Amino acid sequence: MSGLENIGVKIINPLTPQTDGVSGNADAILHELVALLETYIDSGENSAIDLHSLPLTPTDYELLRATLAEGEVHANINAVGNTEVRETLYPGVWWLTYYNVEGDIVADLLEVIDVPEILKAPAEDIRDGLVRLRDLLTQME
Amino acid sequence: MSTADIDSKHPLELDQPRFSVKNPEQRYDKQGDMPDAQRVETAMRHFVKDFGAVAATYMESCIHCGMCAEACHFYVATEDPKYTPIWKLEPFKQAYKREAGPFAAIYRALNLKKKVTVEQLEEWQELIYDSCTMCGRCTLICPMGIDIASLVGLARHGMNKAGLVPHELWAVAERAEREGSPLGATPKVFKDRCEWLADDNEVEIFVDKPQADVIAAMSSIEIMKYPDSIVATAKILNHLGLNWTFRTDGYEATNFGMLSGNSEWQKEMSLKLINATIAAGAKLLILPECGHAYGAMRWQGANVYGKPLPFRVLHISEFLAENTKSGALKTKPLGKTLTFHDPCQVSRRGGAVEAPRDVLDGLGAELIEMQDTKGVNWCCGGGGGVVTIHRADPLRYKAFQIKMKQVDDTGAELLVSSCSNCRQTFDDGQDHFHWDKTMLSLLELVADNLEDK
Amino acid sequence: MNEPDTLGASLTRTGISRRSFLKFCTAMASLMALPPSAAYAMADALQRTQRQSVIWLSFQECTGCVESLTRSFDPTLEQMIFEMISLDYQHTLQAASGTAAESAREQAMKASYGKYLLIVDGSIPTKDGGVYSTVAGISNYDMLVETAKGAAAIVSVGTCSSYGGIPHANPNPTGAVAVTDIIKDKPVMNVPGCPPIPSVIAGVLAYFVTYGKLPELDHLNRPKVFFADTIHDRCYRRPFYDQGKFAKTFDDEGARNGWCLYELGCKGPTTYNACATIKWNGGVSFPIESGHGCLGCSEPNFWDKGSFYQPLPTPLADNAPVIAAATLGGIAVGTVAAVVSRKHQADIGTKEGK
Amino acid sequence: MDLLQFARGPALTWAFAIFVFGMSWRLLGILLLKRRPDYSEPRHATSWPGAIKLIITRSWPRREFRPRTVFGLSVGYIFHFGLVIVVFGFAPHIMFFRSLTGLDWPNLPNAVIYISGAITIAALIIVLGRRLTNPVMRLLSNFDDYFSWFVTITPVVTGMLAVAHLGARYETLLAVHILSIALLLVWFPFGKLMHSALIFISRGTTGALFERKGASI
Repeated sequence: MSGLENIGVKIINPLTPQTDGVSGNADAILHELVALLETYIDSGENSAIDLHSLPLTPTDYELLRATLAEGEVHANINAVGNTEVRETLYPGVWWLTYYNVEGDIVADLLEVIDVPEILKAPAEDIRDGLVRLRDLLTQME
Repeated sequence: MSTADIDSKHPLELDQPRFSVKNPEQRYDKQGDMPDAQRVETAMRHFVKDFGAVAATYMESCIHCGMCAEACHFYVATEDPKYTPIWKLEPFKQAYKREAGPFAAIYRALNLKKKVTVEQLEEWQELIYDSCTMCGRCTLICPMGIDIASLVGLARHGMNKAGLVPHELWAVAERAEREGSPLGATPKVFKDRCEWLADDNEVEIFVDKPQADVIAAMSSIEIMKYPDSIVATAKILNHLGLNWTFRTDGYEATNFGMLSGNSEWQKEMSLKLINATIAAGAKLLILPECGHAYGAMRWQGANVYGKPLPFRVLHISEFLAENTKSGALKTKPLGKTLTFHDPCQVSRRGGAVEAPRDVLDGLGAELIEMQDTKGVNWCCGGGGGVVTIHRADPLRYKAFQIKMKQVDDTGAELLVSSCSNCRQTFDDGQDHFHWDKTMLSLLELVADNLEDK
Repeated sequence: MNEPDTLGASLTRTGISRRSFLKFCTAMASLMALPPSAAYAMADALQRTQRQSVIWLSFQECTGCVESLTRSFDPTLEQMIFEMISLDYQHTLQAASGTAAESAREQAMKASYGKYLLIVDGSIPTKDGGVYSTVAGISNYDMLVETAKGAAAIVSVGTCSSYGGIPHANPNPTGAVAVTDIIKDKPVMNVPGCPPIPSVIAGVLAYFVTYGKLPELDHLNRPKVFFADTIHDRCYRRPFYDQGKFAKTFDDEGARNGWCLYELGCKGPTTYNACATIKWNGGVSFPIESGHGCLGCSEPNFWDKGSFYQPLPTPLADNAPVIAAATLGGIAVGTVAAVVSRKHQADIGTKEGK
Repeated sequence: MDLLQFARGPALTWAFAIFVFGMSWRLLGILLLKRRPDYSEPRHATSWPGAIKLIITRSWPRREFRPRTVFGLSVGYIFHFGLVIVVFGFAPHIMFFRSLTGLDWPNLPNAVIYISGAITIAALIIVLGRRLTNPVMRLLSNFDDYFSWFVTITPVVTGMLAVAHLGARYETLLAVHILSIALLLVWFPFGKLMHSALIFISRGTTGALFERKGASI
């Protein structure tokens, strides 16, 4: 035992939660999602909520996770670290978690959209890919 | 103002319930014909002159909390803020800060405290004299422990030098200085009185024995208005079998020099009594039933004399208490309820609080204490020379009502005190309000109830 | 390097996918508290724009700021900023040296005059004609004035270029000053810190590249988005401060319990920076989390504000000699005042005697 | 030099200097004035017990005076106690004293400090209201009374603001708080705040003089 665990330097508690650990922000986010879904259906307008912009306690997160749960789609994008794209139980509501190479979260978003932009192959990349595939075939020939 | 002027303008009022002299209606009084500027200058110089570390401490300490007002009978009776005890010293506080305080130089340089004006002093004459009996009740409430009464005494020194004393007080003091007694009790008058009193009452009254163990003094109020006190004193001293005497070269215990604020006259008056006592080779000087006389001789006498006095000084109540406790004084049981009015200068400020109570205990009287009693008893309103000042009468009567209520509340049959100045204030108040209570003298009460030998 | 070069083309060339780029934009938008939709707009706009020409001048400095930005774990999102810019001159990073290096700077200035972004780290010595720091025989002062002329905006990276920093510390032998002390006619953004947090440097650069202007600044020209709150406001130990629970030494019970370090001289309450939220080393921790108080390194004159271990509300000077001297003085004056008063009283008495 | 550096540095140094200078000046200027010997025969040979007695007992009014003074006294006591709690119980203040004197003592929980601070401010406002409305106090009051009130409440208010981070940046609030202390220290020896020292001298003097005479204390 190094004894390091006795040094209490990692007490992270940015919020002073209520006794049940809920700040009330999770609830607010769920209501916000309802409003955003309504807008999407009415006008087709996309939107997103940046979870880092709100103070959330671990309990808040658990509550969000439990309420939104897992939908049908779960994708991982491997580009400068992982990006996790999960559909929630409510179609059109996506939970996107961006990690850096070390595995720390750099952005955490809830998006209201049919397909998250980052899942789509960008047109330029498609063109580039085509070029590369052609080149490869040319070389093979 | 010549002597003749004083006597014609302010004739003695010997047939009033209290002694005084007539005074013309006036806002304030001035003596002499000093220019105003010089008056102020003189007042301040003499106020500052007597300033010591003690008075300076007091002047520096006031926090303007206003609590002293709640202890003052003049404020409580009128609720007029100008009667707040410390306010009565305002111009003197101003003068002190400007002339003698540690920051005096700064105050003067920046003119932060203005020079006191003669108008201010004129206005304050009423506050310093008419509305302060120097009873010291405020001293007991002051959270800073400031002895406001002693400061008023100092302020009176300055006022006196500037000739800004109420006429009656000044005239009385002047008469005392000139005649040896403020109320016309000249040595001749005194001696004559003693002689006819001795005859009338068949009691031996010693006057001018060259040698005696005990010297008794009287107050002029007693000599002129309550001569029974002279008889009572003689009876008791004779009852105790003491070698005692009155002395015509020193019999007057009142000190109007002190009351009016004239230190020279105060000294002269005190020295008469001191020298007479020493001349008789006496070991004890008994002071009469007079409040300020006690303070003047018991606590200031030695300081006026410049060294410790070669004899003891006792107030008559202390003397009676000593002899009651020793068993020398034998009295018949009184069997009545009574209440006792503490004379401020003897009790609260003089320290003779228990002595009269011991005497009353010896008399077998049932003492019913007033609501606020002993050291915090309310002043009769006439001390400090106030009872002599005519224009102060309405104010004094208001304050006296506090006293009447206090006495009435006890339900006691008799009212006793041991100060002839209180007594004449009570008599005057009784007369004014047609009150049913008559103030009795402790001394006379004892003398009347001596056990026959 | 001088050809017009869109960022999109540059990304393709270096093999960075557009998804990676979108991810970078999302992370930067989140970091700078921009609305999430801004990430797409940012990505879209950046694709098409030319790479921003940047000239980076290092003056009287320790290279800590550059280290902070470049020596993160590789490859990081922060480093992607280098893909977004055309770093035309940076004497630590560039391959060229000597005359070639200086001509690169001059060429970049000429090519993008009025458009390039000037980044400065290090303070500028002004004493003795600026001889204390020169590059290629040109004093820092002259180089700054010259290069600033054609800059669209200037970013002072680090406390030295923002406020003068450690070279500026008393007695400041080189007469070191901040960029803003010299350049008055250009928009200057200060990104202070010794060094600044790498994400903060990257974030503000991304913002400039995207929007072509500096983000909103506070009274000390700092980007509000990172410097609006104190370390103390965001500190995870703040609840202990509010409860009055303080560590008294670095090894007492309070320190072990992770209590507030205020009494140990933490400057968190007066230091405006994002350390407590963004943290360091890829979000691992920040000084207070490691058990040491904040030094206030991103504040002006932090070096001269008393010991790092002196609590904030205590007097800075040693007042004991002053207090002793003043007491003696007061005793003397008070005695004189009393003597004067006594004499005054005695004089009145004598006068009276006459 | 920023405002906080000025406050913690030269402002405090000067304030301390003026404070001790003024205190010793004023106290000696009073205490070294002449004292007359008292030749009268004392009723009690030792008078110092009277000084002690009055210093202690005058902290509470006699029964006879209570009905008429209870309100003013209560408010006075409340803000004096509040000030003591806030000044000597708050951890950063203890640090301040420790840096000056080396003395250390345990601090009170911050919640207690905040409540005391709020009560103190409320009591001080009542005190001012009383001074303005009570005819006696109004008559007696001068610049000293109002200014002393101001320099007393200001540090409490600025301190509360600094703790709550309200109204300005913390370093500004802290600087203003320290500057308000400096102002208090500078004014202290020259105004009525000196009563904190004079109260013992004044009470003790009267106590000793009266004990000698056996007069009521």
